[in-house]
Amino acid sequence: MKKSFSVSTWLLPAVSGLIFIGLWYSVRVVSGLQSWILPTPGEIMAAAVHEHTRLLAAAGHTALGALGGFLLAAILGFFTSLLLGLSKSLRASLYPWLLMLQMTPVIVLTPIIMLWAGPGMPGIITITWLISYFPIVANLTQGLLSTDMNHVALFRMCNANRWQEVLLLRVPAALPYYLAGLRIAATLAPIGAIFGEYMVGNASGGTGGLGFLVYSYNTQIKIPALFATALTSCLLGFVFVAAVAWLNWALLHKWHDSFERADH
Amino acid sequence: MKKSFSVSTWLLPAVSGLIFIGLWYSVRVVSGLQSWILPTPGEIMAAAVHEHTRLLAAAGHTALGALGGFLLAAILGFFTSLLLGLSKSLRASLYPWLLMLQMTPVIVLTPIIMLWAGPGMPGIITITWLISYFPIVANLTQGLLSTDMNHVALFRMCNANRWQEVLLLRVPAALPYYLAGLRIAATLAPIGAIFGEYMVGNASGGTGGLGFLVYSYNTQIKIPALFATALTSCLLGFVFVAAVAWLNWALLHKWHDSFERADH
Amino acid sequence: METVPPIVKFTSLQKRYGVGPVILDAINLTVAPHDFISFIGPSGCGKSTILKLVSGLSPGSTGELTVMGVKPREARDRQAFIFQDATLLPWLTAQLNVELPLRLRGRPEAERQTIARKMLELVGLAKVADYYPRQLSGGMKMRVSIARALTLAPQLLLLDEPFGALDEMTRNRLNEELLAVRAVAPFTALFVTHSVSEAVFLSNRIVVMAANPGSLHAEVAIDFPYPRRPELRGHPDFQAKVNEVTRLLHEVEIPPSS
Amino acid sequence: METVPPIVKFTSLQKRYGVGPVILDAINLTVAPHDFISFIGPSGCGKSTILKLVSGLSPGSTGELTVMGVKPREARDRQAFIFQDATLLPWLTAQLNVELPLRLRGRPEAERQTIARKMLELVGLAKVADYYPRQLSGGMKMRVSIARALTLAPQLLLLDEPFGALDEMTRNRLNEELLAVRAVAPFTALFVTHSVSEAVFLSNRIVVMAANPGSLHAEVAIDFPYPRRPELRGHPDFQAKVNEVTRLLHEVEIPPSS
Amino acid sequence: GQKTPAAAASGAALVKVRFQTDWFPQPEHGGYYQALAKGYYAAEGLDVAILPGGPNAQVMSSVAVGRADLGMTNGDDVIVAVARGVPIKMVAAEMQRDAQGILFHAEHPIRSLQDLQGKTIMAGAGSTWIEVVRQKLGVKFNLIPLVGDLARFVNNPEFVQQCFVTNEPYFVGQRGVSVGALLIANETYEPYRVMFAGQTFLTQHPDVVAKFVRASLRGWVDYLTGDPAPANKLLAAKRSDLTPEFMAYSIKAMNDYQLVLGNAAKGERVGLLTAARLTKQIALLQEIGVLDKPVAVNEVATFEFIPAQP
Ligand SMILES: Nc1ncnc2c1ncn2[C@@H]1O[C@H](COP(=O)(O)OP(=O)(O)OP(=O)(O)O)[C@@H](O)[C@H]1O
Ligand SMILES: Nc1ncnc2c1ncn2[C@@H]1O[C@H](COP(=O)(O)OP(=O)(O)OP(=O)(O)O)[C@@H](O)[C@H]1O
Ligand SMILES: [Mg+2]
Ligand SMILES: [Mg+2]
Repeated sequence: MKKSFSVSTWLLPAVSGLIFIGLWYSVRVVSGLQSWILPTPGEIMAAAVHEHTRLLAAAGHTALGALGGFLLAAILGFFTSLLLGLSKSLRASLYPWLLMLQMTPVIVLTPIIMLWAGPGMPGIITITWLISYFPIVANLTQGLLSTDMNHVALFRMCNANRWQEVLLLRVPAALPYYLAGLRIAATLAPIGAIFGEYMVGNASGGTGGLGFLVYSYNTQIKIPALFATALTSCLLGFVFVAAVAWLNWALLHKWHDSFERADH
Repeated sequence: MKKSFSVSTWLLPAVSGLIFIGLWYSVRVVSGLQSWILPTPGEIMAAAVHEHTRLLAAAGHTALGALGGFLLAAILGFFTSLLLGLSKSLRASLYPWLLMLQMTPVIVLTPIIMLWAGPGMPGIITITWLISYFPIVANLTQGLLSTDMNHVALFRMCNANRWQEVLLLRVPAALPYYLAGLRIAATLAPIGAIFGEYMVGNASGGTGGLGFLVYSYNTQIKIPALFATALTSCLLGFVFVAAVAWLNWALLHKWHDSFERADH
Repeated sequence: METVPPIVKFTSLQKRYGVGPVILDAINLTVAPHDFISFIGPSGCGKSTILKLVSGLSPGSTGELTVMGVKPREARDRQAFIFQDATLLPWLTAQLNVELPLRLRGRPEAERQTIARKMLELVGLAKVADYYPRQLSGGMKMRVSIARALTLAPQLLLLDEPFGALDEMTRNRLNEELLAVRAVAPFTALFVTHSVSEAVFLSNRIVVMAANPGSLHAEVAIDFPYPRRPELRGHPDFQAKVNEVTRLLHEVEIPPSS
Repeated sequence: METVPPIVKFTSLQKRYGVGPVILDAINLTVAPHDFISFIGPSGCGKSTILKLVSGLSPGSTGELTVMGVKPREARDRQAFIFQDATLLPWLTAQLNVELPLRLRGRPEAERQTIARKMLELVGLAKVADYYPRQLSGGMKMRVSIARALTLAPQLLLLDEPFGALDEMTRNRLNEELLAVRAVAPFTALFVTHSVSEAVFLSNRIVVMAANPGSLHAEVAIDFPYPRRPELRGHPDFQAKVNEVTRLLHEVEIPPSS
Repeated sequence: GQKTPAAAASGAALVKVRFQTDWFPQPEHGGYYQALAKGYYAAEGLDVAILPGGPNAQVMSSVAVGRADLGMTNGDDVIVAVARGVPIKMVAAEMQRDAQGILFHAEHPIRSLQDLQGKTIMAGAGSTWIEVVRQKLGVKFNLIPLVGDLARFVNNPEFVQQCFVTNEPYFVGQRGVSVGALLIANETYEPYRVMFAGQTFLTQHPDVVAKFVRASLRGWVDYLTGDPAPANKLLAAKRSDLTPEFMAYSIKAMNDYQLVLGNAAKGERVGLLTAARLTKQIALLQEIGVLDKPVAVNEVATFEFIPAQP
């Protein structure tokens, strides 16, 4: 996290990756599991190569849904948290309903989503949004409330209004919280989109995304290809996580303590 | 959030609840939606009363899975984050694999979970854990890295070892982050358990947990009962969220800026 | 003095934090326009609390306090506060930290930059305008905080040990600059310090406080005319006042029992 | 002095932060056991940086620095540092903050509590042992921080303006207490202050620093014998030393250009 | 959906019709694709869009709210939905009996539903047939929810799960596992798979419904008895994972089990819905408590579009 682009960022995961893959192979050997329960990394890679055109096309489709839902969550989450951070009474009146929205199983909402957002991409984006929205709100709200009271006193003395206090003080101070929320959302977006494809993607030709491939490989018991699909979804997620990590670095490295000072 | 148990904690959500319910009814009237798409709160309550024995039994079952998964996530998440916070190289080697675990669609892992954890409660708890684990890790890790550098300097000067630095400094400083993570996990645990029941559950007599009811009411198009099930799951979630809110208050109110000083 | 309405008026004010012990008791004080009052007293006697009360950041418990005839909070737009800690925003450079109050009042960017730069020059920090707070030394941070408060040209300035972290020469120079600013844009000042000579040099009134509970022990009028020249510090009358205040201070400072 | 190994030895040390400008240049200084050296100089000249170098919190850029014959970091177990900010942990009471270094060294609880209470009494804060930092005044926080550093009975004590936020009497009293502690458990001290008389009262050597880049301008030996009595402050020799250091300080303090 | 077909009906332009299927494109929809490919719809003046479905396809609500004009699904689902006030109505049978079956390993065969006694079955929670087996046949078994995977089945020779007889047996067979499938439909419980239309659409455009049913059934007969290649080509274009072997298997299963064309000996024929069977069906659903109030046959279905005996 600290020096963003150093060797260790690449070398160590690679080494631990080798260990991980070694472990994987030995689990296979020791447990006597078969390929259609736990394929080896080699088998998965072979399947990925073999199926790469389908995987790529599907990843493109899922990426669109994931990106849409993620951006929606990032933006709406930001503004919702502002509202919640702005006043205690807004918080008391809105938070319980937000919690309910988050805690209602998506399947219950699917018919309504189908009806209002429409099936296909709009529905997929809505479901992805629903899944990645709350972590952002919960985090940013906690961040907005955690502002240093001395800084708040400074703003009060400058006669700052509530909006200035939130936008110029609480929001920058809460950025690390927001970014932690975005990081969670980034990992949720691709699986959210896959889930969304499952739930509402079908009604208008849901044979596009990774969600469909998961279904298809599953019924065809093409387990290595199924794991290759999961791997593709992980890679997609990594792109999102990397984007958030970059944003984190860009916004915080100059001043925040999670980045070590030049030399101190 | 601030004064934990004041009137506004109950009064305002109640008022906003009335508004919300009013809006709900008017949506029904204006949009001409019917009961099988969006039942009214009245219909949902009636269904809840009618089905209350099944709902209660199912809620008990789901609560068990949710609690197990939540506790597992809270505990394992804590220790994982310690490892990640302890050293940059551990972080670089473990974080990518954690991300992969989080980003692999659960359906791909289901056969392995069934095999290793077993179906029924163990599998449900595993899936709930999988779903609520990462938000805790992501948050606490960010928190552990955000420690005030001046405090770190203090610990270095006291020749504190890495473990002392983490346990006595970074962990208390990161508590607000951990609690925000727990709050997210608290909302995820019941839906995670419901999802888990659907994936690996095991019911004799069709009365497993809420997950069974969701799918069974859904196939039977008992939509008000379906919403009543969702409501039950929300209520379950509120219990978790309330527990986390209490913990938050107990751990932070004496010293943290998210709780206003006695009078300042 | 009878005709001019007071800038700050304490009437039998008492202060506790929450349900804690009495921190300030029976405070009666009337601050006239253009007073420069220094508060001096033992650590923990309630000097910062007095300023927090005047600023409205902390409410009084019993008694009355008005600032410019209204409640403290309502007079905030005419006050500025230099806190005991520098309280800089870590994500803003020195320059932007100084600009902050102007930004909060919606002043145009060009004006903000000019004023901020002028103030940074005044405190000798123009060279580090682009540094982030974590790159500044303790004294430099405090000076940025002083520059920030001065941008507003307030009617009432609250200063909580602003010069405590500075070396003597910088401190003396800033004392003089402060009086020079005040000559151009007059303000009333409530000033907390631990330096008797600084208090004598700057103020027309010095309030010596006692602790347990905090109360106003004595007041000393310092009637050297303004503008005051640096040479004043060498004058025997100056030394006499310093000695008088020091003596009063020794009266209240019983070594803290425990 | 030739036979005893130095406690701290700077050899042509230069320091930059990252790729920034030179902060300290050509620092050569040998600190003998039981030296009490005060550093005095303009704000931002690098006094805190010197202490950070000795503590190993910040590395030197070129040149050499050894502490008790080894690298600074390796000598940390025999050092204690009083930072310019109080740096208290907000989730611990005053008492627990003071106990912290002992806890980190694994001392038994009973011993910790006794020592911490003694130190809190020394700085006059036994009454607020159960307060959280946010309930303490600025000076009280600094005193907790002093108490904390003294619990360790270090061989080398680094003090960065520990008494800057305190009133004169508390300050004088703590000066005397510090020397009393030192008489019982002798330590070498590197002390940063802006008060010349404090420096003269405490130290056997005073280093006057110049800025831009920070460097050692002159050194003054203060050879009043220890233990030093409060009466020393009234002695004419004392005043002479104060004047000498002040004069040296005026040499280096060109009013900050901008 | 009200706006779509009305205007165009008179002119030369084709009438647009949206038909919602219940799953990803597959041979079980072959008849419709055949009608499309061979121009049977166009010949009736229809421009049919076949909307793919999938898990949770929401076929009935799609049609009910007018996102599609007609749809297809399991017959008893339609009965239940109508009873709950969903404004749809059956217009013809697609299959004389539902294709749902029980998939088992050949070494542990399930010969009748009674054989499920004491077993653990992976099946869709809330499915009607489960209640029938439990209540009418008195068979007790343990239920685990149906997810998309077959790996567990392959892994465990005692595993039993719900399937489509036209579908899963093929894939498991591909893995070298010898399996069998028992069709769930029997004398007691024999639901149709049906085509249905939205109430509004039905009242406003009975002519379009008639044309649609006619062309679809023609497509089905052609698909199952003639050359299925045109439909299979369309299907393969929609889904790259459909192999010719699999499609051939599905077609064979639909014929072997007499799903679509029916058992002539029992008086069944393509598209036929009978009031008698539906009445029996409704009574059964009510008896096992899936329906909480009775519903009349003519609320559930209309028989006017069912072609007369050829
Ligand atoms: N982390 C850092 N990064 C970059 N520059 C720094 C950093 N810390 C200090 N400096 C610079 O080093 C110089 C010396 O700082 P230092 O804190 O040592 O001064 P000081 O003598 O202690 O001043 P004061 O009396 O105001 O505390 C200053 O110019 C400051 O801007
Ligand atoms: N938020 C608070 N809650 C409870 N007690 C407080 C709070 N703030 C200050 N106090 C108490 O009030 C008393 C006065 O504090 P104050 O900060 O006003 O002292 P001060 O005169 O400014 O001291 P110093 O010179 O050390 O800054 C102290 O005893 C302190 O413990
Ligand atoms: Mg104070
Ligand atoms: Mg310093």
